[in-house]
Amino acid sequence: MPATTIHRLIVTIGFLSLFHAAYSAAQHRSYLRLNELEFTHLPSDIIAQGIISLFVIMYGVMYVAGDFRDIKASADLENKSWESFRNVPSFYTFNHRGKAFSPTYVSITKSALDEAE
Amino acid sequence: MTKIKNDKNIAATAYNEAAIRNNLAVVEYCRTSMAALSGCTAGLLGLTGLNGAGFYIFAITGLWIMLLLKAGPNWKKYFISRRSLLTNGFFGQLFTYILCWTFLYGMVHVY
Amino acid sequence: MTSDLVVDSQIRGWVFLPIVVITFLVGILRHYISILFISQKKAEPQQLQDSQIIMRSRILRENGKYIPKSSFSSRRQFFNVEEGGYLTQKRAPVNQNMMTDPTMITDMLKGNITNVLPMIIIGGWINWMLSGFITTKVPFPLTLRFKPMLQRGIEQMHLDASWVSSASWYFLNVFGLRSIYTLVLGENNGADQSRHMQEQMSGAAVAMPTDSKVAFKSEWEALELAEHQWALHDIEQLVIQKPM
Amino acid sequence: MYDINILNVAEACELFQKWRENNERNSEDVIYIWKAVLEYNLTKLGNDKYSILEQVCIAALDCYRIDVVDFCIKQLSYQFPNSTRVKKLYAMRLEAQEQYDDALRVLDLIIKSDDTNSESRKRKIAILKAQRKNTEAIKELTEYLKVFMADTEAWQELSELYISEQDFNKAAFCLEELILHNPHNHLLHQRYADIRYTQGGFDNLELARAYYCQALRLNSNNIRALYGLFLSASNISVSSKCAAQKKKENSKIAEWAMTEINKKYTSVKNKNLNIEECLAALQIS
Repeated sequence: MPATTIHRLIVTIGFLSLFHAAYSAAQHRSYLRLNELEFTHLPSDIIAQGIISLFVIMYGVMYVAGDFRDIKASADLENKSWESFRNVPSFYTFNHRGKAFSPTYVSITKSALDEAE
Repeated sequence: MTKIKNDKNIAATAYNEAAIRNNLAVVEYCRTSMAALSGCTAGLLGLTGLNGAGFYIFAITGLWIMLLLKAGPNWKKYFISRRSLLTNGFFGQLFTYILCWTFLYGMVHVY
Repeated sequence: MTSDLVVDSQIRGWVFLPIVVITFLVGILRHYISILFISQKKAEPQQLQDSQIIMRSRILRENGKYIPKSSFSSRRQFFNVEEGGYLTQKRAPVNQNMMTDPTMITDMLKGNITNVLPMIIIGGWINWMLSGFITTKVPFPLTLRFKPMLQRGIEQMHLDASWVSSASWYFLNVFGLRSIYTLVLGENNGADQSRHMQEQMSGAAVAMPTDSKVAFKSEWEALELAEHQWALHDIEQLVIQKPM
Repeated sequence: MYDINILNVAEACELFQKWRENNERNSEDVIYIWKAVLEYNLTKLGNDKYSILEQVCIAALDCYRIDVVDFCIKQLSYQFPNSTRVKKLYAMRLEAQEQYDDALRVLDLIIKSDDTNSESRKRKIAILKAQRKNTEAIKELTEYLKVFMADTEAWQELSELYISEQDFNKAAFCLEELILHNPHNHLLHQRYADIRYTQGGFDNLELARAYYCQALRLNSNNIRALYGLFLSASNISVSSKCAAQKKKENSKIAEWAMTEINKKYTSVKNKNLNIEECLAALQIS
């Protein structure tokens, strides 16, 4: 499954949620400090939010990171034909008969014929 | 008979280098992200000492499970070994984890 | 816990966070600057040929089992024959002295400009502007041995070892953000100096840094010793027996 | 697979990338998609823009659409004014218009400025090929391969040139080189076996049989290798040099290959085809 905008959206939402949890935790700490209370542990909702958003982000990141490829050596050769494998771009030549089909191609002999007429 | 066996081994180890590298890069990316993010979370939760180390192990194991879930039942298609997926780079990302942990801990709990 | 020491929260906004942001942004900046400065290294054809000879000979050793024996030995002959074989040819000694080659010097200079200079400037600037603060505390206990590492710039005997000074925080960031750069910028980025050096050393088509004579000699030996075992010996039986 | 008539920009980019990676020629389709989808969405292409432009440019050369070629070269040279790669494209444009001397002049300039520019050296060889000077092309290519020994593309091209000159021994040598570089590619093994089979003779047929088998082991769907296996094995079994024991083995192999071929054909449900007849038609005698 390729990475989609949905996965990016998931990552973004996760980050926002994580940031919110961090902000809440900081607020909680300053609240405790102002009231001169001893810190024992965070409220459970913040803990839950932190851990859940961690895994939400990781879920998104795993898809953003990319797909796995088959490591069997023959996997991506299985469906290849000799014709496309034999095709070497560095050695393309262009003076084949196909170019007569081009709308911009004017054959020399044809124009010579036209002139002769 | 030994020769045939030998041949079979050769066939079994015929892997596509580029694909292996691609998979490792994906896993590495996930692992680095996981280290950074779990470090942030650990700092956020205000874990200290051994709790933090335990959280790192928890996070890496969680990532391993998630990777296996993503690979699906035929993980053999993508990875040579399931265990090396868990153990490789276990300590490599520890520093990233500690940095993020310290950072978020400082941001949230120290001040 | 933290109750023994209360840190002014102004430090968070003006020292702690800026250090992280500055080191991160400088790393990103360095990445783009090094892209600007990157110079296409021109390899001499001779060096290129040498490296490709080595590569081909190595491949012959590794995958020689897939070609018939006669082909293998003719190739080995071609590489290793006494007179005029590729691996035995006489070669004028290469005097690749670092200092005589002007392009080397400019390359080194460029490397220094992008790598060392920002380190010095930013490090010095941070030392000057932001030193002397206690910034944070590592969330785990540490022994006294770590004190000089983590508390550079504050000489306090009685302070617990897990407190971190601003200068040390900067250095922690310089080294620790490396993997974050790989996340943000992708592999092989210019922000990471150590990786940058590695990249120069390896690379397939890049000219070999060392004297090719030595490499040829060892490759020659390895190829002499290589034994040919045809992998396709009983292949027919294998294929037929295998249920398709 | 996509229907090339209804693509959006992202899909077209993806398809182009796939074709680039697999070296698929598909020049006409490239031009078609370019005209239909991409030409007016240049800004949306992002990072792929320039590689797509290069791809389209080469495809346009292939289809002799000089208008498209000029557009691409203009875009590219605007972005990379001194790039040798763009200059090479310009040389290819001259080449497509059959102005070979001018093209060679441009390529020589590139090589002069950069000794190790393998791409333009290959273009020079391609020009020789286009001029139907195969023997010169072979000579140049061997010179090239003395320096760039690890260039598999060049080895492949050399083998094709040798085949067109019917110098099968040398073509087989090139194929061996390719197999060394890429030992798990069934197509190479099959090709090598093809060449050996074409050469004929008892030893070569045995080699061909072994390599057809290897190709089959790497990819059991290689039908050409199955046919090849059948032909080589049955030829060996009727050969006079063959010992009785071997004859039996080989006819067993041939039989096996034929049943496999039969199985393959029945699975695609082409009932009317008589495999034995087809195989008899393929037989060399």
